[in-house]
Amino acid sequence: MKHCKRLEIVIEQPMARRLSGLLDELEVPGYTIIHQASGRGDRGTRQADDISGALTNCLFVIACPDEALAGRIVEHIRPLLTRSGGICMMSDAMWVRH
Amino acid sequence: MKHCKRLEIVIEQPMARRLSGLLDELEVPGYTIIHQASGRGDRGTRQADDISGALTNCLFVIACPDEALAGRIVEHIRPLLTRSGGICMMSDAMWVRH
Amino acid sequence: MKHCKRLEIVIEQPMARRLSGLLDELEVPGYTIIHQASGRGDRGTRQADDISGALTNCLFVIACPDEALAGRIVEHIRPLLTRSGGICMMSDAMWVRH
Amino acid sequence: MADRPGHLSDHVESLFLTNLSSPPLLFFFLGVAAALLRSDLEIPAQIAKFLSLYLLFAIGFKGGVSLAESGFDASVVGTLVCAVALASVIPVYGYLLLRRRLGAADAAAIAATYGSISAVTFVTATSYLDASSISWAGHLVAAMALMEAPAIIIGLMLYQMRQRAAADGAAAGAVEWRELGRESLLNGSVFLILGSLAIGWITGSRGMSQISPLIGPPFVGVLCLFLLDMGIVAARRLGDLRPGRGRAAAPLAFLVGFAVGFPLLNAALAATAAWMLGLPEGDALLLTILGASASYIAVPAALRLALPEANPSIYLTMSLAITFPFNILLGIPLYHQVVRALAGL
Amino acid sequence: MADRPGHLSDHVESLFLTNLSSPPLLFFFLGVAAALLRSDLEIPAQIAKFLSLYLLFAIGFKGGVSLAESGFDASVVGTLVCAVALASVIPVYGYLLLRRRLGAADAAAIAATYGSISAVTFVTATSYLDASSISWAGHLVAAMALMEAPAIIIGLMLYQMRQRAAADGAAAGAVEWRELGRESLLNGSVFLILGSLAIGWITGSRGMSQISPLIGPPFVGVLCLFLLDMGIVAARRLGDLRPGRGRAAAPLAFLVGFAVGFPLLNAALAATAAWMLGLPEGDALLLTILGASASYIAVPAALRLALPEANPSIYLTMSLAITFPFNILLGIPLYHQVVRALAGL
Amino acid sequence: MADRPGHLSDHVESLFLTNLSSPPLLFFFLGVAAALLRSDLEIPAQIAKFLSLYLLFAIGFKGGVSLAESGFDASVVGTLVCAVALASVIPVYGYLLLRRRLGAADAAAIAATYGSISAVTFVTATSYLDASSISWAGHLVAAMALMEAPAIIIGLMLYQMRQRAAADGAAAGAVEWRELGRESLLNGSVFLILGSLAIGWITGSRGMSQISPLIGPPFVGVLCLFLLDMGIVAARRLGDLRPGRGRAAAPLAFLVGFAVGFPLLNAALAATAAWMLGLPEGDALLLTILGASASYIAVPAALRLALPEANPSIYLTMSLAITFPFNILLGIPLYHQVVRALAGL
Ligand SMILES: Nc1ncnc2c1ncn2[C@@H]1O[C@H](COP(=O)(O)O)[C@@H](O)[C@H]1O
Ligand SMILES: Nc1ncnc2c1ncn2[C@@H]1O[C@H](COP(=O)(O)O)[C@@H](O)[C@H]1O
Ligand SMILES: Nc1ncnc2c1ncn2[C@@H]1O[C@H](COP(=O)(O)O)[C@@H](O)[C@H]1O
Ligand code: NA
Ligand code: NA
Ligand code: NA
Repeated sequence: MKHCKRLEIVIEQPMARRLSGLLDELEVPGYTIIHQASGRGDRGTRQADDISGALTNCLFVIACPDEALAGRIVEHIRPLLTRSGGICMMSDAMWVRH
Repeated sequence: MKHCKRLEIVIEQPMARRLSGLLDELEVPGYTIIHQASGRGDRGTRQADDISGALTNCLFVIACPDEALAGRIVEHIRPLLTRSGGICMMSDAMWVRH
Repeated sequence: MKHCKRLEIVIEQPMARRLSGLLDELEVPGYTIIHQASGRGDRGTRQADDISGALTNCLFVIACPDEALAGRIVEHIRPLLTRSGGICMMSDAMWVRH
Repeated sequence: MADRPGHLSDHVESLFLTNLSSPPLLFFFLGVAAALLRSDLEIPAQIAKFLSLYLLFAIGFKGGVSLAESGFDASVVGTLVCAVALASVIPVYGYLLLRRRLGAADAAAIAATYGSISAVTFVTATSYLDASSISWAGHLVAAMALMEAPAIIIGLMLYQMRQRAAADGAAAGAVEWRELGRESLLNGSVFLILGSLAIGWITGSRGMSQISPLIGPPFVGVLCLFLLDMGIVAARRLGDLRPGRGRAAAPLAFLVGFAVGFPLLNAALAATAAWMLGLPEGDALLLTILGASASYIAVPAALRLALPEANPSIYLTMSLAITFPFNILLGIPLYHQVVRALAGL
Repeated sequence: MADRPGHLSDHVESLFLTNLSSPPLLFFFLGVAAALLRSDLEIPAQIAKFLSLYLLFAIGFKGGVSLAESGFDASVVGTLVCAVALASVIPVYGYLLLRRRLGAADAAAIAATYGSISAVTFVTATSYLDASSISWAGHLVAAMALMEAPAIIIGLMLYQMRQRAAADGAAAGAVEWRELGRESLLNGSVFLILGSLAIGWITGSRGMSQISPLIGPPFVGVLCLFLLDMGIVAARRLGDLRPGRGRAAAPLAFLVGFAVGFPLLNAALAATAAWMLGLPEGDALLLTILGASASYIAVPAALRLALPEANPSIYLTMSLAITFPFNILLGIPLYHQVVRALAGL
Repeated sequence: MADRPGHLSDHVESLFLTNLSSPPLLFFFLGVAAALLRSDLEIPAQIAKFLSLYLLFAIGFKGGVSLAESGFDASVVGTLVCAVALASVIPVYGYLLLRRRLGAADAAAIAATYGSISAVTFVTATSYLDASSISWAGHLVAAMALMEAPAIIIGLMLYQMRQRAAADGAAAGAVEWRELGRESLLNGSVFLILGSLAIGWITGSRGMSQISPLIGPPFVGVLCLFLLDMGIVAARRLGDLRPGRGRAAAPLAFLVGFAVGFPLLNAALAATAAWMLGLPEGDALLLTILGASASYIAVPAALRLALPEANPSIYLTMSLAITFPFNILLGIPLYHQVVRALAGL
């Protein structure tokens, strides 16, 4: 088992493609995306019932063994969150190497 | 980055509206809900394949910078979990302020 | 509140039934599965848009109060991850007993 | 099927055989086989939900249009009142029967489930009647919608009385009546049936001409796909009833016996009521089906909110995995015989 | 509806009544009622997305086939140019009107939303015309698709000019023009309408004979199910406009007034343009509808990428919860009267 | 297309042109264009899954009904045996060809993929035959279902033999034969085709009269929507074959060449077998298509369980992004010519 940082990002569906593009550029080892999430935040309720996707969230989970990279990811997504809203949480975890 | 508590709650779909109402009353900063989850627990298997929603789970993720509020949330949802089943986990995380 | 280990496993959809069978055999207290996740890893991009399920992920969340059992779970799923790919993360959390 | 003139047993046998060999029921068997053989054949959850909404939308609209044509008269009101009466009486004697072997929560939940109805059993029966071109009146759809709510409310009243009597009210969660009323009356399925009924009634045949290409000819094909999914889900639930799984500690034999016997009892009651009301053959069969059928969509959703102490792997499994298959496979032709026999008296 | 010969008010009244009592609109009302009464009736999200794709696929293909039959001539080109002109002018005077009461971002977003179109309002209008068997030309579908993109681009140009003028370009995020162009032109809905239009045009009536069983007769039924979902979603959004929710700090009365008044202004402009082009009744009504309708699928998706500073609970709620219902309930018959009156001059 | 009497090249050219300009294929192109231009047009995943189930349900039922009419005779059994033989031989010589350039796991996986069939290619071919009103027999659907499983089992037997021979059995995961048998025989798609075939056969034309409004006329329209999704998904996969992505270390040119050449080889083999069996034009073309087509739903699902060492971004991308488009765009008319030429001998 190896120590890693767990990043969890909630952002609106239309921004999903831009965020995964950014993660590809930052050469993160990988990421997992869960779609059609609903929720509430400063910008009001998103019931994931609209067709435009503007009121639908998606959740990114990233396991990042390299702490420095985790910091870089947070710095790069901060402006996205400031513009479009959403949240990002970072916590400690152990990564099962296989 | 600011310390926060990460709350993760799994509860059956019919209770989702009541739980989000409770969270609104408690004035939590926000929450994210993932739908149509399946699973197994004391009450047997929920394959998320029924139309009534009684055998379908949903997962709440809450980032809560205010530890006291996190404690209050746990106290208020405990009776819901006792009656309808499901789980709640609380862990430490860092919240990216933007 | 009781200390527990939080296990998070991402594996491809066709392996979901085998993994839940394995967890049943290990008599884990319970698990929650989120379906139709997309992502990227060593094995390339899985956009969850194919019908065979080979390019679709699912995410298991397990709350495990018994640390020894958590270790046994990790040992048993390691060969699955080595063969089919995916990730497993373990972190500390508090479990709300109800 | 050799139709030697008028020989009862041949005729009865052919009724059962035609029903069992109708495409919708054969696809139900296919679904059961898929689940038992652990094939990974599955209809996605949102599709199954939409197919059920389509069936309710179609049956509600058709009911409304034929209600517009037939209009309201005394006999219609009589049928509606009788239906609501059935949905109120069944939970009472059901609860008394169940209380002897089960806890109060489970007894009240099962009583409410069997007092209510299964829209898809009703829909399958209408397509059975259409196949043998026996007419049925639109107001039966209204009767179906009206039978949904009373059973839940009465089932829970019985539970509350028992709780207060046992003076351990504190232990059992108080039933949120306001929540329960809203949930049972404004449940999605009930709302769609009543809404489609009203719109079918307002727009009448002019509306039907615009909508029927979607809800008319394709109806049986969609029913096949829905029953394929029902077969898969019902067969999977069967596993839940075994004592080892979850907390289904109740005696298995009693539960299975009740899941078949109680619908027969209710069918007899409903058929007699239909006979006394002098309903025509098609309407009598549908009223009997409503009595005999048990809910697995609307009531379980309401019970999880109002009575979470009751274990869904008992009441949901009984109505979905035993009573529903029993009713559509054997019940429909059997009750048809009973209705015919009574008419012959 | 008593049709006393030629008396205007009766005739007008019957137009409104027939529209309001058409099945699609009644199901829209049912959806609104379900949401207001907090029933849990809901159409799954992937189903609602698919029903909208079906409607675009159907209207696009039909437009293409009729375009193949009618062919391209000067008047067609004239209508297309006029449509694009409308979609470019409306955001400009819209932005100027809005800037007096709102921030630049919200003003530009609402201007782009109302300069663009709502495919489902257009589709509902075509089914209104079909119901009273008034013909309409295929190239109107092309006009609809062409009106989507210009409004977004012009709305954002206005925003950029304001930002540069206020020399605080740094604060406001630079608009990614490349991303915006791709998003507005290659948006899923626009791409499907234009693609189906092209394929309908290429395959002509031979293609239509193969596809029409899916997109012809069942069209109105599917429209009913889609408008049921729209009613639910629109009624839910109404709650968002109240100041307390999110950051809708703007004056509520102004927003609601704008959401009804601005479409009327645009309808008058479009109807006059249609009159000057001498378009037949059906085409004139559709062009007016395109002017009067506001986007709630393509533009909001583009704006979230290009202009996230604008608050969707303002522009999305205005177009979805106020303008869309206003247009399909009252707008269509009202604009029909205006078009008729102009034709009578 | 000017049909000067009997001039071969014109006739051939028109065959290709009619195929390429049929609505389903044009919507496939639209999907490819949407993905290449990175439009966000997308069919939700559960809808795409349901459209594929609809196509299997429809082709299975139609096959069963026509099997009931034509019945079983020697020639039918001959075709079925020949189909299973094809599905067993193709993986053997396929594996030997592939082993020269690829690892054992990938070679076995691709061999199994190409030994098996693609139900949607078969379905597209039947709609091609229906469009030019060439009849085809129901038992070909049975042949399709029977060709699914053998290819997987034989492909993996070859892999096991190689592993044991290389005496490093320990390294490679033992193939779970029990799991594999269940997975290949009870795979959802195979189960639905065989089940619908059986039900169509039991209920015959009486059943078809009830189901055909759903599976008959709307079939081509649904096929268009499904191929639109296939175009999007296939074009997206093309990106995966480039060496940089994942571990597709194999030579790209060889893989692309194989994905086009191997189907041609199999088509020749199958067409010759059909000719020797003296099958009529329609049946011969369908048998050839089954030989030439490669699985991208059933086999990949089985391989992920039984042979995870094989890299899906090779075998899934080859069958989905190269062979499937090649077969439906050029293959079908090309094999039709081959079948016609052989018949002319
Ligand atoms: N405190 C929170 N915990 C969990 N999810 C949140 C929280 N705040 C916001 N979100 C999610 O992020 C989305 C956008 O948040 P906001 O930009 O604050 O409106 C919301 O719809 C929620 O899904
Ligand atoms: N230990 C656990 N870890 C993760 N999820 C659980 C656990 N226990 C229960 N769950 C989830 O909570 C739902 C209800 O649990 P229960 O009330 O114990 O039947 C289950 O269907 C699971 O989805
Ligand atoms: N570092 C990571 N963080 C989050 N998810 C990952 C990570 N690596 C892989 N995954 C997930 O696991 C799946 C298979 O990973 P792999 O076997 O590395 O291709 C990917 O499609 C992702 O969904
Ligand atoms: Na009943
Ligand atoms: Na407009
Ligand atoms: Na093949």
